[in-house]
Amino acid sequence: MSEFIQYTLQGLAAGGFYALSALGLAVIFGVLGVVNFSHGACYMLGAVIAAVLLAELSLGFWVALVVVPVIMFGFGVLMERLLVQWLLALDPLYNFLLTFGLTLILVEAVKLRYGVSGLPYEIPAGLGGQVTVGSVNLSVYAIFACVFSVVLCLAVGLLMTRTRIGMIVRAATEDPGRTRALGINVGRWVTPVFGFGIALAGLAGVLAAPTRAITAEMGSNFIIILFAVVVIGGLGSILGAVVAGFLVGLVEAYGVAYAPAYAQIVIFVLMAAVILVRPSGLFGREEVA
Amino acid sequence: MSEQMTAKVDVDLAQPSILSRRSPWRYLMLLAGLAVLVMLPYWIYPPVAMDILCWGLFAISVDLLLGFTGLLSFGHAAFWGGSAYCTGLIAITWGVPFPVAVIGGSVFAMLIAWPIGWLSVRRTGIYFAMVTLAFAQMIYFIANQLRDLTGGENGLQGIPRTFFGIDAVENDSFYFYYAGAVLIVIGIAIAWQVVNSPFGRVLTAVRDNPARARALGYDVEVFKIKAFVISAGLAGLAGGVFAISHGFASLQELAWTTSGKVVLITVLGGIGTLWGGLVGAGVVVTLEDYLSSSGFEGIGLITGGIFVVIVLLFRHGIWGTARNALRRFVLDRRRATRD
Amino acid sequence: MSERMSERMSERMGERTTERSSTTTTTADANRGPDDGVPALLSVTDLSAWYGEARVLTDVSVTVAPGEVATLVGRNGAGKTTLLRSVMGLHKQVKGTVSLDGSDLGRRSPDARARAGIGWVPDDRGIYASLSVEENLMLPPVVHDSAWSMEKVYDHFPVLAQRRDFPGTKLSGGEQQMLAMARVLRMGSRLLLLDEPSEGLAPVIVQRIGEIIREIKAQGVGVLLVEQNVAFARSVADRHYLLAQGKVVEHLSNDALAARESELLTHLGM
Amino acid sequence: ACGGAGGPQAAAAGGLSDDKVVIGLLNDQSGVYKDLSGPNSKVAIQMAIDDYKAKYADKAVAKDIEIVTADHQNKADIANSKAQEMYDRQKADIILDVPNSAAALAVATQAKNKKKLYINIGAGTTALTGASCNKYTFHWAYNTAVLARGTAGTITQEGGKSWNIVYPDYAFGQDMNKSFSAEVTKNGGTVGQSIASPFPSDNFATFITKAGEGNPKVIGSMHAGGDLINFVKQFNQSSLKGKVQLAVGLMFITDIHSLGVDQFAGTQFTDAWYWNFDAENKKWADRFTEKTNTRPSFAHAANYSAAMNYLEAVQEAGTDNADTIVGKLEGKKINDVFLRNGEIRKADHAVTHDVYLAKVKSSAPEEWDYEDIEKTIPAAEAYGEANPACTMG
Amino acid sequence: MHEEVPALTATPLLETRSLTKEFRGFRAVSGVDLAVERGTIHALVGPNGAGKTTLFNLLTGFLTPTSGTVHFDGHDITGKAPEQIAPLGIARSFQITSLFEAMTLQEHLELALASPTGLANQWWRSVARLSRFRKRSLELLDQVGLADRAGAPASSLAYGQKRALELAIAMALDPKLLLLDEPTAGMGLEDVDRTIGLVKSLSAGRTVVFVDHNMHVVGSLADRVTVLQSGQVLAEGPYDQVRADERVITAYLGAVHE
Ligand SMILES: Nc1ncnc2c1ncn2[C@@H]1O[C@H](COP(=O)(O)OP(=O)(O)OP(=O)(O)O)[C@@H](O)[C@H]1O
Ligand SMILES: Nc1ncnc2c1ncn2[C@@H]1O[C@H](COP(=O)(O)OP(=O)(O)OP(=O)(O)O)[C@@H](O)[C@H]1O
Ligand SMILES: [Mg+2]
Ligand SMILES: [Mg+2]
Repeated sequence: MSEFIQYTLQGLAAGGFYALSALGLAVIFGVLGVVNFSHGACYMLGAVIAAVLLAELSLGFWVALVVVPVIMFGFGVLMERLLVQWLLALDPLYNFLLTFGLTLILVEAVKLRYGVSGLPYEIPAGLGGQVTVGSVNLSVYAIFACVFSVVLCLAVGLLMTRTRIGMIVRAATEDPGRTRALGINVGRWVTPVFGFGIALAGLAGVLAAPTRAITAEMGSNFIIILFAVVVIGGLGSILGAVVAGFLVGLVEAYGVAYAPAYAQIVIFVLMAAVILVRPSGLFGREEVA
Repeated sequence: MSEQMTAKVDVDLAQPSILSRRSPWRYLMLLAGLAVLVMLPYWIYPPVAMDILCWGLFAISVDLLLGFTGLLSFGHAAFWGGSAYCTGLIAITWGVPFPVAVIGGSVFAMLIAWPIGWLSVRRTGIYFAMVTLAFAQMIYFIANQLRDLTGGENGLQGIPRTFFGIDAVENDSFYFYYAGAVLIVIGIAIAWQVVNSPFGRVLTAVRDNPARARALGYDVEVFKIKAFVISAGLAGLAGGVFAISHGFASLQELAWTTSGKVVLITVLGGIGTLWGGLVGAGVVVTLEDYLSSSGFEGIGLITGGIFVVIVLLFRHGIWGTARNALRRFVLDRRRATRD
Repeated sequence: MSERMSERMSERMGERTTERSSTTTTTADANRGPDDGVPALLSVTDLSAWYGEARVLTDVSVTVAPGEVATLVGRNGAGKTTLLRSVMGLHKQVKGTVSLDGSDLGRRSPDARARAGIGWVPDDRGIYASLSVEENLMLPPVVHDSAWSMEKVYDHFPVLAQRRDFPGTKLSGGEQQMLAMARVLRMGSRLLLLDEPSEGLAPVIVQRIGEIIREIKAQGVGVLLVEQNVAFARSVADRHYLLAQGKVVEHLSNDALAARESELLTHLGM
Repeated sequence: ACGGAGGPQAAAAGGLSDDKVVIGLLNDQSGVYKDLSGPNSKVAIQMAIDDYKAKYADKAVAKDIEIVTADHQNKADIANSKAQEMYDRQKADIILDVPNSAAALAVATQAKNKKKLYINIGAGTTALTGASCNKYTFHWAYNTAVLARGTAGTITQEGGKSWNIVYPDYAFGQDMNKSFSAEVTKNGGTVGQSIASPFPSDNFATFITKAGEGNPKVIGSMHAGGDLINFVKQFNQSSLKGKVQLAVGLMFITDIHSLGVDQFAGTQFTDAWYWNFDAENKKWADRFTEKTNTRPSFAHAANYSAAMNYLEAVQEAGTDNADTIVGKLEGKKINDVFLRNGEIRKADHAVTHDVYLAKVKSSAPEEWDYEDIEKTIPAAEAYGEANPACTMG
Repeated sequence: MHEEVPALTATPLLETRSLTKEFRGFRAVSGVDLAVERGTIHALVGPNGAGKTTLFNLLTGFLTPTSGTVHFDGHDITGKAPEQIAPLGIARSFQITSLFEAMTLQEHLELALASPTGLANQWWRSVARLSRFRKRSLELLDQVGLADRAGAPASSLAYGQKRALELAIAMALDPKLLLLDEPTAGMGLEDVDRTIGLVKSLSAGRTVVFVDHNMHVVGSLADRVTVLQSGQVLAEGPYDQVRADERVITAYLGAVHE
């Protein structure tokens, strides 16, 4: 029994992290209708920038937690202004392809600059060590990352559903011309939201830095899992991304515990099952015909 | 942001062909294409030339879905790679002539495509892309698990190139090219026929407005599944020839990067152009070949850069852009002569 | 059929040039146009528009004064929608000037125009599928105090209140039309461009829309109305521009329209 | 066929084909193995050429030596085409390196078909000297069996009797798991559990918990590259850190470099070569560092060694004919900067040599100085018997 | 499920029994019993949101009823998919224009005409086979006044022209039952009159159900009128009777309408 609790807690801890990582993807899709393939690359950039800040400017984890999202926000703004915006009115496939190309570029650029073997990063002081209750124990950092993620997800969820921002940007992506004709300066809203989604990816990267290998490729497979998460949750649904994040975390942990080699395939089986029963995901809106 | 919005993959199929069916131009172009096909291994190292054809057909199979049915499959590696393994296993186990093995592989690809298609066509657009990607990942993991059969990450090595004991084809990649090219050309012909059939017309209708197509009495899902399976069969044909050409099949064939690469080729050639796939493959494969011995380390910068530029600036791809330019030219000429 | 139509049209236009003075007279008394010293709210001067190489508007001039309703009438494909889109700044292949309150709008973006006080109800309604009814209503910014409050909107269109949480495009066709109309009233624009607002509406609702137009007109809002429903157009409008083949071929007061209705109906196929 | 269709050109029994020796370097110059071998291997091979020329000067048989390189991007199909192209078109007499086992095996098939030499350095698969071995293929640096004998054997002998193993679920991981388990048992230890983990993976928390069950003395991680780093980072954050010894299957100095010594401190693993092992290595490493600004990995030294010995064989044979060279190489005993007590085993073409049990230092006196060599494992012990699966087909 | 009732001329062509559709607890169509006799033109009117389009969607399979049944020509078609229903002989036009934007008008009609022939499944046949429908499609386009645009893509049509094309497509299917959702919305008077004539002429030997808010159209066409309100049948009968009905006037027509 205590083992089961242990696995559950680990699953939840991982789930929180998945939720946060998928959140930016969901925000950008939910609001702009863009499936950002480069989300994994942006996550990687977040971690790499954190590592570089530490190595070259001795700026630690807590600083990175603030600085990296700001940098990535800027990066997202550039990305939207220079590239993504031209394709917003077209089929989402075009932005999917664009960001796929961008992923190749980002990964290669990081490889060229920082090599392929990865960069070192330490667990921040104060977050090392373990919490042990009875026979169950969890690393302090995992708990921190999970709580941090959940709080952030809640905040973002409120921001997107309880304020005008989400509404305006959704309208703008559905039909930019017409939305302008309603007196809304589309550019002023879409860009920051895109930047925000990218900043979230960067933040997830910083959070991952102390526990994961920081390499140019770290996002390449991760993005596939995140896709599974958002498809399960329902593309574009923030609540869906969060719930599915936890679900995937748990399924993975139990998978590891009871059928180790199949842990990863289990996620995709879960996804197939969800699509079969609810084609638009757990919390997805029906597809707009 | 553009004002005239069409939320559809913007292919310009609707334009009535300026080259009428019986136009001598048509035959001339077909002839030119054939000549290039025959001359290719003289200009390019034969195994690389074979790669171009394989990737070309693979891209055409993707275009059949993307350009003509409006479905972006981001998991086509499953069919290319699935067939590569199956072809290899048939060739190794039974030592049959390679075209038989390739056709076996292609049939296998269609068999796995059927359930995947059945599940995936419930979604469209970007959802479809992600769902197919996920299924392809599943196939990847399965192939990795079945290492007794597939050789795991060592790959399935030593696939023979049996061909009725004709030594030149079996051992010389120059002659093998021609034997393989026949299979590829058959695949291309099938794709062309599908697009230029009443069936193909319905696919376009389904792409543009599924609800409308249903009201006309067309079962949209069935059409999509059929298109998906045909496309998988063609991808399988290409993958099978590829495996025979290289003499092995590796997990790389099933990886999502392979799916990405073929979409790159399709987009580069031009979505909805069909022939564009071959042109795109020519560019990408030769570029990759050239870059890998150029000592340049940032191959991803180049391929990624091409992707970005094409998607942003030349949405009709190489073939589409050239065709539109030609069209404009011909129309201008006509107008000039009329005035 | 349309070829025959166009022949007839050019004949008519030949006649018109000779008859011109009489029309202007009928117009002048019904119209407090710029000539009379009252500044026009909207004035479109010599506007031409193209789609690619096809010219769909030719030197169109139209004015709307505050508190006045002018209609654009004409057959399908005459270019009415294109004119509204050009005024809104959404159609860009244009030549000629559009000015609001005497100042040239030039190349200003649609959102700037909207904030300057132009409201638009598109012919296909333009309801957002990804927004709920209420969000559709809340979306545009308020540009003037005369903007309708949510209460007032729900009061006039109770069915929208009932469906406020529905996705916008799940409404019935007519309800979407109401929503589009209500949405633009939420802005408090000084000039409304209405593209067939009565289309698909039940007669009761058409009457209500008419009342609303008269109400806002009384508040000094100018309206440029595209209408196929002549009876309705007559019931709300002061003046009418007849558009055929992208040209203004007639400019009539409301009474003149009534007087010549049967003639115009047969000739112009309104 | 004017299209450069291959076909064995009969190289003159004496003298050089095309009057020059062409060495093909086919490896990963942009992906995960870039730092481990990558472009810097060309520098190492050039060093070998320079040394060869310096040594024989006018008497050198190969006066004109050329290096051609290609990046296989870790894709077997590209490796395959490039290998053919190197042999056929670029007239390569030998191909070196080729990390990534699928690529390595594909090139072995080409070497066999084209009857040209191939010395693999970077790949670990035992198939190269087993089922897939052939007359023209040699395996120079290490293989997975060697790693097991080195690490598992030594640690068990030294008292780490109870093990739990976590391995990535693909062929390499499976091989590693099998050889490690066998080695532990052979030395009187027990393996409590072998846990497969998906590949690739970045969340190992639950695996680590599972691996800690039953209180083993040693946890063996059979992961490589990014997965290994993930595993170690997460191990260090778990409650097992400090209680259980961590042994890893395959680790490169570049991994330590990327993660930092403190994360790996105390971890034991088998290394095929270490630059700061003795004065000779250090001297060679200094030369290398002068040209590249980085310290050499075992792969760089092995590439040097392989190229050097190939050229020596050419010198000795007076020709670059592959069959002659194979004859010269087979059974040759070698001692150089890379190979200590080295022998090119005739039976399976494994190049056997001493390997080392290394332990990661707790702090690095200088950059790249990360390893304490705890023990030299003699060639015979490390390589064991020739692989019976090899038939030299 | 498939109860094959022999087609008796006495039975209505289309019959619904307590047909109901709920959206999130909201009843858009509520217990509608509708019978459409063969060879008649039947109008469906009612305030906006009364459930007319929803009813059409239920009849053509675009929506599945929450409860109730639909019988058409002896078949129980309740809950069948659009592509199963269309071949039985029901064609519809859409209230909100729904075309293949990139295709030419000609191609639209060819597709519609090819639908019952099964030609579309034949991927091994040349697309040129569709040209056998050319003559007929030009005829149809001519009927709606679009013959000169036959080669133009649908996207280049003005709104009213698109509506006319919708009509031509519905006619191309040569259905037993034609459902027209606001066929004259957005049309000028002349076009409205032409459309009235058109619908009259093609209603020979056919049954038509249409929705329209234009009382002129309803008056000139309909043999029978059903008035819906809030998803329920408010009144039914001949035009004159219905338009005199007090309830209809308050709920729908408003102040006396010309
Ligand atoms: N996107 C387009 N591309 C090409 N031509 C177009 C386009 N949109 C409209 N047209 C053409 O421009 C002309 C004017 O169209 P417009 O939509 O302004 O007419 P309208 O008067 O509003 O007609 P309706 O009453 O049918 O709405 C028509 O002939 C139409 O075919
Ligand atoms: N898919 C749906 N989801 C939720 N509500 C819907 C849906 N479709 C229709 N409705 C609601 O059902 C009611 C009936 O809609 P319907 O489209 O049938 O009306 P209608 O009678 O055709 O009106 P109109 O004359 O305005 O076209 C409307 O109030 C609408 O909001
Ligand atoms: Mg219009
Ligand atoms: Mg309706």
